[in-house]
Amino acid sequence: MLSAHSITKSFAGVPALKGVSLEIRPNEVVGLIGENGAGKSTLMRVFAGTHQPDGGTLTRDGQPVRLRNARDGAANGIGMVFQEQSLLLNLSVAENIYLGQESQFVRFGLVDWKAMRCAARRQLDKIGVDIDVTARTSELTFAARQMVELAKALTLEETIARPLVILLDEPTSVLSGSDIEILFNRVRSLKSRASFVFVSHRLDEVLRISDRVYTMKDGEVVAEHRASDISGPELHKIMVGRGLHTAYYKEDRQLPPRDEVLVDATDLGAGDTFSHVDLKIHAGEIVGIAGVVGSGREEVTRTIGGFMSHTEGSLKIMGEAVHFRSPEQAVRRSIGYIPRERRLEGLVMFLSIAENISLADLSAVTKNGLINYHAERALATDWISRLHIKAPGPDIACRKLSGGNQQKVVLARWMTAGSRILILDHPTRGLDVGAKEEVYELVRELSRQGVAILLISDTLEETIGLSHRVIVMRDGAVTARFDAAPGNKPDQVDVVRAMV
Amino acid sequence: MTANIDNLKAGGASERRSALLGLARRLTNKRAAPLFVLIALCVLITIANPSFIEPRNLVRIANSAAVPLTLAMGLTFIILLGSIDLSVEGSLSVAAMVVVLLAANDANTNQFGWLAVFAAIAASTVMGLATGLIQTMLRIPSFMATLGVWFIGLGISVYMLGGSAVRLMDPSIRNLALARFAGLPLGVWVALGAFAFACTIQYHTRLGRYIMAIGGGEDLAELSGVNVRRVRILAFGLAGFFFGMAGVLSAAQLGRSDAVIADGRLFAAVTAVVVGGTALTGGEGGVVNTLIGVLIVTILGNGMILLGVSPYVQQTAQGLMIIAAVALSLDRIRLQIVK
Amino acid sequence: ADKPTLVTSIRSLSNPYHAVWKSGAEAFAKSVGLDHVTLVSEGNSEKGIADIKALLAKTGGNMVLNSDPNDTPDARPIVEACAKAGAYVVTQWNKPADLHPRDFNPYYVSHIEFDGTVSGKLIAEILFKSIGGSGGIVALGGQISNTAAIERKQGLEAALAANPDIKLLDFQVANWKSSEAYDLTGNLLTRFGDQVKGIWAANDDMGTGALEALRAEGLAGKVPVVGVDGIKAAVDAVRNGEFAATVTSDPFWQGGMGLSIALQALEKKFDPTTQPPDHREFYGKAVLISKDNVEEYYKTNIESQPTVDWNDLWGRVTGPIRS
Amino acid sequence: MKTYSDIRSFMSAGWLQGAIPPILLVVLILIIEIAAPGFLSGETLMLLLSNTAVLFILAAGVTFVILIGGIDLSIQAVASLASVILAQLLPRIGLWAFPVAILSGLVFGILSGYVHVRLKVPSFVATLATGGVVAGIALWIADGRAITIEEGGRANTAWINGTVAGIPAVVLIATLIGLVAFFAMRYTRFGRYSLAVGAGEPAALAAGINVPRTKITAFAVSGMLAAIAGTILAARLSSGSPNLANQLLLPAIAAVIVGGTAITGGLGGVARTAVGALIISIVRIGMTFVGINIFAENVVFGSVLILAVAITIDRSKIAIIK
Ligand SMILES: Nc1ncnc2c1ncn2[C@@H]1O[C@H](COP(=O)(O)OP(=O)(O)OP(=O)(O)O)[C@@H](O)[C@H]1O
Ligand SMILES: Nc1ncnc2c1ncn2[C@@H]1O[C@H](COP(=O)(O)OP(=O)(O)OP(=O)(O)O)[C@@H](O)[C@H]1O
Ligand SMILES: O[C@@H]1[C@H](O)[C@H](O)CO[C@H]1O
Ligand SMILES: [Mg+2]
Ligand SMILES: [Mg+2]
Repeated sequence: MLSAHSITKSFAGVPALKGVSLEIRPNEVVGLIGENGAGKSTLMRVFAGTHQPDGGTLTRDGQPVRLRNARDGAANGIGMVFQEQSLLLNLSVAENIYLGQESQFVRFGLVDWKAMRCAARRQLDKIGVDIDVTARTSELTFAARQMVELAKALTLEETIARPLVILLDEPTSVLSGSDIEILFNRVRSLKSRASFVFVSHRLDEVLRISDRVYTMKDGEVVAEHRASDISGPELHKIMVGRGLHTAYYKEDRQLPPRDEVLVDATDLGAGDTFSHVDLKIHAGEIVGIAGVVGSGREEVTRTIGGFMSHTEGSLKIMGEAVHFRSPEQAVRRSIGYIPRERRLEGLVMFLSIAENISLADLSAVTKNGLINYHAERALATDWISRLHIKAPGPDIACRKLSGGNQQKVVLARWMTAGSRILILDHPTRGLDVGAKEEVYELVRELSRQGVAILLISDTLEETIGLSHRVIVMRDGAVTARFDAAPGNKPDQVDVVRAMV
Repeated sequence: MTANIDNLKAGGASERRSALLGLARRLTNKRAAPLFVLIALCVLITIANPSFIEPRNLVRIANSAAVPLTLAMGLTFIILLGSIDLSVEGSLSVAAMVVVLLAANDANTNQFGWLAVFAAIAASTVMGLATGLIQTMLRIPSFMATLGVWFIGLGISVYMLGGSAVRLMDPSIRNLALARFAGLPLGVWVALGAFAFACTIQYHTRLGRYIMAIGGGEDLAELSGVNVRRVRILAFGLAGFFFGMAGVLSAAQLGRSDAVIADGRLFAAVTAVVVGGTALTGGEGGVVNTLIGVLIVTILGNGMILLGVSPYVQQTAQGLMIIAAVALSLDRIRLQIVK
Repeated sequence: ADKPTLVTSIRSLSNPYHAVWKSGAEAFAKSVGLDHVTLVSEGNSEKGIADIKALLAKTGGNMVLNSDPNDTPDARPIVEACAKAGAYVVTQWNKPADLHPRDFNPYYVSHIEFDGTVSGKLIAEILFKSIGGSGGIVALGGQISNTAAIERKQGLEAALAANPDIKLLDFQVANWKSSEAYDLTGNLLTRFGDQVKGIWAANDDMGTGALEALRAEGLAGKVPVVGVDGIKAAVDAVRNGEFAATVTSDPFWQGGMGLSIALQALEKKFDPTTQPPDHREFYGKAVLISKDNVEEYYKTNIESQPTVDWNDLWGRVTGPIRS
Repeated sequence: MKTYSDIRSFMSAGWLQGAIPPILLVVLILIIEIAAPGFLSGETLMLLLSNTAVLFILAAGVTFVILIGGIDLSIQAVASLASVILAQLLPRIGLWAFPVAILSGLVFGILSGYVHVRLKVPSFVATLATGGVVAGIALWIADGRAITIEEGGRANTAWINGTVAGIPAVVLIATLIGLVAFFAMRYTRFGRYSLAVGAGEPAALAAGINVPRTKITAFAVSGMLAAIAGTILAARLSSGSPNLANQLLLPAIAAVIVGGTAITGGLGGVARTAVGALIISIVRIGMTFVGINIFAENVVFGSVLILAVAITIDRSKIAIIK
């Protein structure tokens, strides 16, 4: 129905797709997996028309097609939910859903906004979510935005009579379990009308929803399987090249923390976001905070990171009372922050790897107050090989790296700055299984070196697996504390009970 | 099985908080702030000099605001895109030049009447479209494309006018400034018409929405199938249309046109747009904001004369007031990054 | 030797005053059959000076320059550059008080000004008379730091001192621009209402802007206006009684005569060093245009190109410049 | 070894893109020489350099602000104020007038930065407004008129108008300022922070950069360089005036952008601005040299600006061209 034949695509001479052939058949869900940077998103963008291939052809229903832009894609019944969210935060939900397709609501040149809102509401009802269509998108949670994206892709259904192809690029990485179920149910019920391509780093999900699974590696399709013929661990091995570690979270390497207390919050509170939080983090200790959106855990981390100021209680960093007014003050106290929104707060995307690594502490590469470019590049080259960062060199702009590699650059920055306290806000979001494993290894290593780590993560498993202790928050207050020594990890069910 | 916990529960606490937040937001609604600044300004000036609220003065304010308002309508669309249009003065002077040279005037024998008005607006619309084409085809920043067009437009009017000031002698066009309807000069009605038209474009058409979308994130708008290039070209054309109207109004008011007829209009217009609360980064604000901004700036000028502020300190006073007005009225919660 | 180039340097071509200046220069150039180049500074002193230097380099100094420097300070570097290159120069309107033609013999031939105090006073008196010798007026000044603006304002003040029954309601600045004058006049009418009996403007651009604001209120012709420069719109307004008067330095004469003086010096037709001081720095004769002489002025200067005897170098000298 | 890797990075950093503005410069010079032979003489080139000095110094200052993603529209008022201060003080305190005048630029630069950063007023409007305030102050200090630097004062400004080893002093001053600015941009923390702030403010903030300080510093540099330009202008014209630097603002910004610095920030630098300033003055002087019809001058200038930017900007490093 839609197929790619020997598609090639390079960015500035670096190949991202090296002759990919792949086929999407009517009424099926195709899984697409591969490490970060394997070329999955690039391939999807070629299907959607937002990237033009350098070579090869696309065929739709056997006919070759040329898609010059997203509009051509849509006209061919191809819709996409992008990996990085593509909603406009300054527009309302309804306006976003029908952006680019308003013509159906136009009467005498004017847009009938009411009709559009009704239609948008219908779309959202179809996927079973209740979101105010007049709300500004910036006011929605990440997960809600993802559902809006899906609704938006599905509007093609109304205008295109042919069977559709809906491309879902990591739609689940920010969704909760229940939302994922809603999504999957919707995908299943739409299969009569559309085919889907589903990209995810969660192999179990891929196997659950897909009929067939393609595996990509370094810009090529290296395997194709019927989902019923293969297991998760087998897929993992094909993808990463080695077997799944039994001790995924490296619990065997979890050492007991040291005595020194690096972070000591007493009765901490900030406005109406959280209050009465007591939190001690020792050198070498990983403390995970569990909690739902709105529990106040984000704000706790952002307060310690210097993005917000506390209004109650006290905060001591390495024994000294502090009151941060900017992240700079936190950085000067040896605190490093790894944000969930890598593109926004993690890296200066247009600067090079070398420049990003040295950014938080230029003293490592300055001589007599002047930046030594040679030393800076050498430092970056060193990190690139130590952390296995996949990049042609230290001068490459970070925006050209895949998510996992970007994350490693952020980590390298804080290691260079000698941070003794690290705040990890969803550190593995969007990373492939292999990359995740490497990040876990790094986190363990940092912990062994005596770094105090505060962790918020996508999954409870990760939180429990990595942490020495787990704190649970709800409605801005701490509701439970669990010890999580190796071999004595708390049960997920108990943790969830304290969360809701 | 991986349990994903981010959003297991979003009810309870967050709902309670969002009600609270909503209340707080309403109390501190910064979006309405420019309106408050405007009202406060009017009250203060009235206290200092009650003739401010005399109907005659209000009519004069409306008259002074007519050209800046029309102009700023066009500029607003460009700023909503996240771009800037420096060609304001060039386009305006071309329109003013065309209208005087084609209508009855004292430099040649043309007498095309209202056709001259259409030609003037068409000329400046074409200049706008050309600007849009230059910007999108050559892929250069609007700042430079429009700076270039500014010089070109000015050069064309200087050439066509031969440096002189040509009088506009067509009585029906002059009536824009001289005749009144319901107490207001016709030019003011035209400006209000321009405002209504701008509102229609912004709030009721695809073009208006696409302009907002591009300002909010050009790459994302493109992913949604918005033809960014076309929208940009149309937006610059639309801006040119408004600049053209403003040029005609200017010529009608002053009864003549010279090449510097638009001198100083650009920065005044940008100031009005920003004071009204439209963000220079694009995607926030709109023509209603601009109406308020234009009124603030016009009334500030009017007020300084009414209060008898010495010309020696007017520039300083105006600078300080503008800083105060913007500082008071910008919606800083939305505008995280101010550039 | 090669023929010298005639060079005119003015602020811009976008105001009527300098446009007429340029036509005077061209009329003169045609009469002597030499090449003529016009330079405009667009209000940018650096550009004005740079352009002159570029032409000095291009002509190797074989040129004469008639310059209305953009601002007072520009005159010194212009004169210095000309003297260094051996070009003959006449400046008009703007020069620092301590810059003198005699210090750059023989190249800095003359400097011509028109006594702004006299013009400002003259039009003020006519304005006062036309409103019957008593009542309120408002005044619109030029760009604050400009010499002509300062002098004309002084003239106004002198006239006010001599006419205690006239009240200056307010003095505002419209930066020589008609659009600013238009808005200002509306605002002043609000503040003073019927008290405004007349409007004094430091130039005709502002005066005609004020006139249009009056017209919008139905007051054109009822509240008389005066200005300086004698631009066509102002002369028309004098003819139909909306302006009481305007006074002109005759830019046509300025544009041609400045070149003529410099060219005759270059051609050694006279020796600048032996000229009396009031040929080196002098006030020219301004022409008053009021309803008494406006029809004649219109015929000779507006309807047709004025005829000037370009060899009558010193015919309009009215005396040395006050310092 | 070190130089080898330097060269390699230079090559990989897209040196061709960096070479385009200088190539354009050379091409323009050749075009003018062909159209008006005699242009390419040592004398005219020296003239070109000295006439570019003030424009370049102003543009170099504003480059810092543009790199952090802002704009500074107050520079011509600040330069004029400095000229007035210099002219007023030279007779009283001699050479000390220079540091005082330059300090005024620093102060008003910091003020602009402060208004922009602390009051969160967009720099476009903040500097437009502070420019108005500064212009008012200049008018007040100058007592509403141009102030001539008399004979006595001129002794203290003569050095600016002189030459050293045949090279005009202004050219040397501009070169020195250019070098210092270049090194500050490339080799100091402040320079690096400026780039980071311009290229990604939230990320720069999260990396611990003091964003307000960096921004205010950029405005301070801009104000200070504007004041230096103002004092040079005053020395060249032997006078200070509240309008002295009028009409220099847009050419200065144009020089920055024509050089290839992104108006959106985060990309570019002072070396590019030097080339941009030379392009602007060459086009200007070239038009006079070639004898372009005075009525066509603006049209030609505007068109060349557009074409020059189209040629010089590095689109691969600009996310979205707005
Ligand atoms: N716009 C771009 N410019 C330059 N290089 C790019 C661009 N987009 C992608 N690449 C490169 O192409 C390769 C494939 O990237 P792609 O985003 O398709 O990977 P992916 O499989 O989707 O990875 P992930 O799992 O991290 O999402 C990577 O090496 C990436 O760095
Ligand atoms: N976080 C920052 N944000 C912005 N500018 C900074 C920052 N830190 C330093 N600078 C700039 O760099 C210059 C040197 O800073 P400082 O004297 O603090 O260096 P230092 O004490 O050697 O730094 P460090 O604390 O990194 O060892 C300062 O003058 C300042 O302009
Ligand atoms: O128009 C102005 C004034 O009227 C004055 O005559 C000097 O310069 C001219 O440009
Ligand atoms: Mg991807
Ligand atoms: Mg990914």
